[in-house]
Amino acid sequence: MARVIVDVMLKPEILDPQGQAIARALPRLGFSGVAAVRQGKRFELELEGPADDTALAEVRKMAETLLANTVIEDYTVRVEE
Amino acid sequence: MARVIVDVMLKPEILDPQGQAIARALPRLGFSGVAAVRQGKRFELELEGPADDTALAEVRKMAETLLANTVIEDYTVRVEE
Amino acid sequence: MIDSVRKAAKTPDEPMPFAELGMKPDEYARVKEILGRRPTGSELAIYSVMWSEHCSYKSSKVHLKQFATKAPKSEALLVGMGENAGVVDIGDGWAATFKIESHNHPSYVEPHQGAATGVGGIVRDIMSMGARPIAVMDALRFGGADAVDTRRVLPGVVEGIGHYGNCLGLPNIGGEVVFDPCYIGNPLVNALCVGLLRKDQIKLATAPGPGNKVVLFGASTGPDGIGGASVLASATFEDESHAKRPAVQVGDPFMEKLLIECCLELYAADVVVGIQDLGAAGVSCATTELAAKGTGGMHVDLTRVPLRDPSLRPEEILMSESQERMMAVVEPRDIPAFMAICEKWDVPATVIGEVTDTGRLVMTWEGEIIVDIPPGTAADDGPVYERPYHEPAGQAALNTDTPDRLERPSDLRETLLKLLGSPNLASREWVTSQYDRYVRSNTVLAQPADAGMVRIAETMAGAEHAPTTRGIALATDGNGRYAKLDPYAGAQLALAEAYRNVAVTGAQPLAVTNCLNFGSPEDPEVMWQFAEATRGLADACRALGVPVTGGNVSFYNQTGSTAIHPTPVVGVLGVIDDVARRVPTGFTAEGLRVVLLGD
Amino acid sequence: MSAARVGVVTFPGTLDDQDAARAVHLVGAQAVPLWHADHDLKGVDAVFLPGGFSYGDYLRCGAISRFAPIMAELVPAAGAGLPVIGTCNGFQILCEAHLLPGALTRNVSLHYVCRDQRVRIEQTATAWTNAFEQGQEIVLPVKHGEGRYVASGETLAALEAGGHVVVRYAGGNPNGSLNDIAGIRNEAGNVVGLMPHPEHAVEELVGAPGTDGLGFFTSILKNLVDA
Ligand SMILES: Nc1ncnc2c1ncn2[C@@H]1O[C@H](COP(=O)(O)OP(=O)(O)O)[C@@H](O)[C@H]1O
Repeated sequence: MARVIVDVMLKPEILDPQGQAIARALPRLGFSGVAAVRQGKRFELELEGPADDTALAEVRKMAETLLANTVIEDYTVRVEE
Repeated sequence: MARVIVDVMLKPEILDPQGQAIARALPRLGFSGVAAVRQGKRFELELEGPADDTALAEVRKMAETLLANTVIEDYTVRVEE
Repeated sequence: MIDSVRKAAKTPDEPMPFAELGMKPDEYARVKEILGRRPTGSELAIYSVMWSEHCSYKSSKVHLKQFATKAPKSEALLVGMGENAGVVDIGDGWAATFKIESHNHPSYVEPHQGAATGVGGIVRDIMSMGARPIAVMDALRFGGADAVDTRRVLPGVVEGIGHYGNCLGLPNIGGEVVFDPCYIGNPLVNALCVGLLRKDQIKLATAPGPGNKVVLFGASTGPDGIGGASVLASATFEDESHAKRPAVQVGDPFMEKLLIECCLELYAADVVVGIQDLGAAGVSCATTELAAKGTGGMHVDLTRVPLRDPSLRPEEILMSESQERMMAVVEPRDIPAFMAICEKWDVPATVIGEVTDTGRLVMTWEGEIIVDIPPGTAADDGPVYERPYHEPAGQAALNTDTPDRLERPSDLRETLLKLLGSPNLASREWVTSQYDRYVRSNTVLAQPADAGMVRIAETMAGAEHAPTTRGIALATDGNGRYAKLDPYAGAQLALAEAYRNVAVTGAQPLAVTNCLNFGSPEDPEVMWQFAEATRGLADACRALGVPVTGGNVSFYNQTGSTAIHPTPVVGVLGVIDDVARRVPTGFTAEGLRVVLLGD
Repeated sequence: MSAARVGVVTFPGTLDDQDAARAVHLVGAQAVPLWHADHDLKGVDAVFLPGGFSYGDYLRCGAISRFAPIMAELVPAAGAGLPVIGTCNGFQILCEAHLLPGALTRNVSLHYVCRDQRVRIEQTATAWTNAFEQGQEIVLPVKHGEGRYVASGETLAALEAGGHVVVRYAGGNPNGSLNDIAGIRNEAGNVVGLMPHPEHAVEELVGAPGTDGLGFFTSILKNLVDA
C-alpha cells in the first residue's frame, strides 16, 4: 500500500479570495512578514498496490479529469515517502 | 523570499465526507486501485524574509490559530525547496 | 478480551467505571439489581447513555408531565409527546410533524459542525415519523455582539446551519438571533424542522413481529462523539489507542439528503414496519427503544455494524454518535425491495439483527453474548428525580428594580439612534442571506415576516390525493430576560408571542413545540426557574387551547457555576385554509389606516 | 399536437428538480424526469439541469456529476443542437462538462448568498431567452456559495465579442463574477447556463417577488414550436 499526494492550486492568474482573506486577516491577528497566501486542496490517495509507474499514470489521469479543473487549477502528483 | 507550505488535514478519526464521496465515485468513473481518499487544504505562504527558525515558529502559530481548526484538523509546516 | 455476559457472571466484583460515565452509585446499583449481576462494559455503555439527563429526562420528567395532564383537548392531535415528534392533523388528509431541539454545547466547541449536526439531528427526527421534511428554522443566542468569542462562534454557527440546511434543500423560513452577555460561554443553537405526511402514513419507532429484520442504514459508524466511551474502552481493555476519541461529530449533509429521499421511497413502497433515527445515543438508543416499543425482544450482531474505523470496540459502537444513520424494522420478504431502494440512492444498508419475542435485547460480538437486558429498563425505566428547588435569593430584589427607577432620556433622537444601532434590533440579513429560503418553491412567507409559511403542494408517492390550498405557518420566540425576571410569565410570553406571530399571518395556531434551555438542574435556583417555566407554559397552552406535541430540554447551560438566563424557546405551528389569503408583514400600500389592537 | 417535453435531470443531491418541473408545467409543457444513472434522454425536446448540491458539491461543484451516465448522452445531444439549460449547480455541471467555457468559483465574499437579484438579459438569440427584450432588466433569486464566473482573458474576450454573455448582474454583483457575468451560452445558442434561478420566480405567491423567470420557460416553448 502506498500513499500518493495530489496538490491542486488555483492557477496564478485566477483570483483566490480565500487566500486573500487570510492574508488580510494575518496582520489583524498580530502576524507580520507574510507577503501573500494562496489556498488550495490536498488529496491523499491510499493505493491498493504499490505506487509504480502504471499506478501513477492512473492517478495523473484522475487528477487531470476529476481532482483538478484544469480550466482554473494546476496540480502536482507525488508519492509520499 | 521563501515559500512555506502548510498542509491541513482532518484528523484521522474525524469523518471526511468529501474524501468519502470522491472514493465512492472513483470506481464509477472507471478508476480502480484506490482504497481511500482524504481531502484537505494546502496553504502556500510567501514570506517577506527567509524561512528561518523565527519565521517558521511564527507560521506554526498561524497554522495553530488560524489556518487549521485544531479541534478537528492536524497541520504540518514545511519549507518549499 | 471481550467483557461478555459470561465473564461478567464469573467476575461479579470487578469494578466498573460507572462514575466516569456520569452514573451515580445508586443508579449503578439499580442496574446490578435489574440484571442480577454486574453489567458488562457494553451494558454499562447502554445504561449510562440511556439514563443520562439528555436521553432520560430524569430531572425534567416530573415537570414536563404537566404538558400532558394540563393539555387542552385537541381534535388535531394525532401523535402527542413521547414519539420522535408530535403530529397534527392539518386537514385535507394531510398531517404536519414538527419539533425543536438544542445543539448548544457542541456548537460552542466546534460552531460549524455543532450547528450543522443540530440541523441534521432534528431533520432525522422528522423523517422518522414518515414525513418529508419541508422547512427549517433556527433560534440562536450569542454573547455580546462585540465579544471576541462571538466573532468565533456566530459565523461558524450560521455557516453550519446554512450549509447543512441549504444542502438538504430545506428552506429556512425564520428564526431568531439574540445577543446577551449571559450566553458568552454558552451560546444556544435551537433548530426546528417541520415535515409533511399523509395522515394515514404515520410511522412509529417500534419493532413488532418476531422474525422481522433490523436494518441499519446510512453512514458507517465511526468514533464520533464518544469521548465518554474511551473511559470504558481503556478501563476494560487497557488499550492506549482508545484513550483519545473525538467529542466532535462531523456532518455529511449529502448523505442526509440521500437518506431523506431513500426513506420517502421506502415508505412509499411500504417496506418499513418501524423506524428510528440514530441520535445522541446511537445504536444503544435505537435498539432499546425499538425493542421496548415492539414485541419486546431483539437480537443484534454488533460485528455486522459497518465501521468507518475498524478499531472500534463494541462499547464504542454502542455509544457512537455518528450522524446520518437510521434503523428500520423490515419484514424478511421485503428485504430485497428495501435493499434495492437503498442501492438506488447509494445508501449503504446492513441487516444487523432480528426481532424476537424473548423480552430481552441480546447483542453478540464475535460470537460472545455481550448484552442481555430487558430493553424497557434502559429505554423507559430510567431514574426519575424530584430535584429540590427554591426561589433564587435575589429574585425579589430583581423584581422590585423596575424601569421606574431609570432616568427619562432627555434626547429622544439619540435614544432612537442608540436603539436602531443596537445589535438586538439590527437587520438580520447577514444571517438570513446565508440561508436558502426559496428551495422547494413553496415558501409563502420567510424573512422579514414574523412567521414563516409554506404551502402544501407536495404530491406524496403512493398516496392518492387532491390538490389543496392549505399551508402551515410557524414561529419561534423566546426572551431570556423576561424569563429571568419571572420564569412563569416569561414562558407564557414566549408562547403568546409565537402564537400571535402565527395568528397574524391568517393561520390558526394548532400546536406547540418547545426547547427549554436552562442551567444545571442540580442547582435548586435553576430548578425553580425550570419548574416555574414549565408550569407557566403548560397553563398558557391550556388557556390558548394548543397542546405541546414535543420538544427538548437542554440543561447544564452555564459557565462555571453561572447559569444562562432561563431561556424557554417556544415554537407554534398553525394552519391556513388558503395560502393565497396570507397576511404579509409590513405596510403594503399607501393610504391604508393603521390600527393598534390590544393594550 | 402533444405538449413539448422538457427533461429535468435529478442527480444525487439535486434540489430544485421539483421546482423546475413545476415551472415547466406552468407554461403548459410536459416535464419528464430524467435519472442521472440512466443512459436515456427519453426523447425529450429540451433538458433542464436544475440547481442543488449534486454529490454534496464535494470536490468541486458539478465535478462528480459530469461523469454521470446521463451526461454521456447529454453531451453529444447538446452538441447536435438539443436545447439545454443549467441553473446554478446545473450551470456548474455544464462548465465542468465543457459544454460551456470557464468555471464557477467561490464567491468573493466567501459566503453563500441568497437574495433577489436584478439582472439584465443581454442576449435574446438563445433557445432560452428569446421571449425577453434585448436589455430587459428582471429580478431573479440567486442562492449559491460558488457562483463567481471566471475564465481566461481570451475566453472572456471571445464571449463578449461573440455576444455569448446571456445574463449580466445589474445593480450589484453578488459574487464577484468577471464582467458581472450571470449567464452564458455556447456558440450555437442552444446551451445556456446561469447562476440565478428562473424556476423560483414563476408564481406571485412563492419565491422571488414577481414572475420574471417565466420568460425562460416560454422561450423554450416558443423555440420548440417555431422549430
Ligand atoms: N437565526 C435566524 N434564522 C432564520 N431567520 C431568522 C433568524 N433570525 C432572524 N430571522 C428572521 O429575520 C427576520 C427579522 O428578525 P428579527 O429582527 O428578530 O424580527 P422581529 O424583531 O420582528 O422578531 C424575521 O423574519 C426572522 O424570522
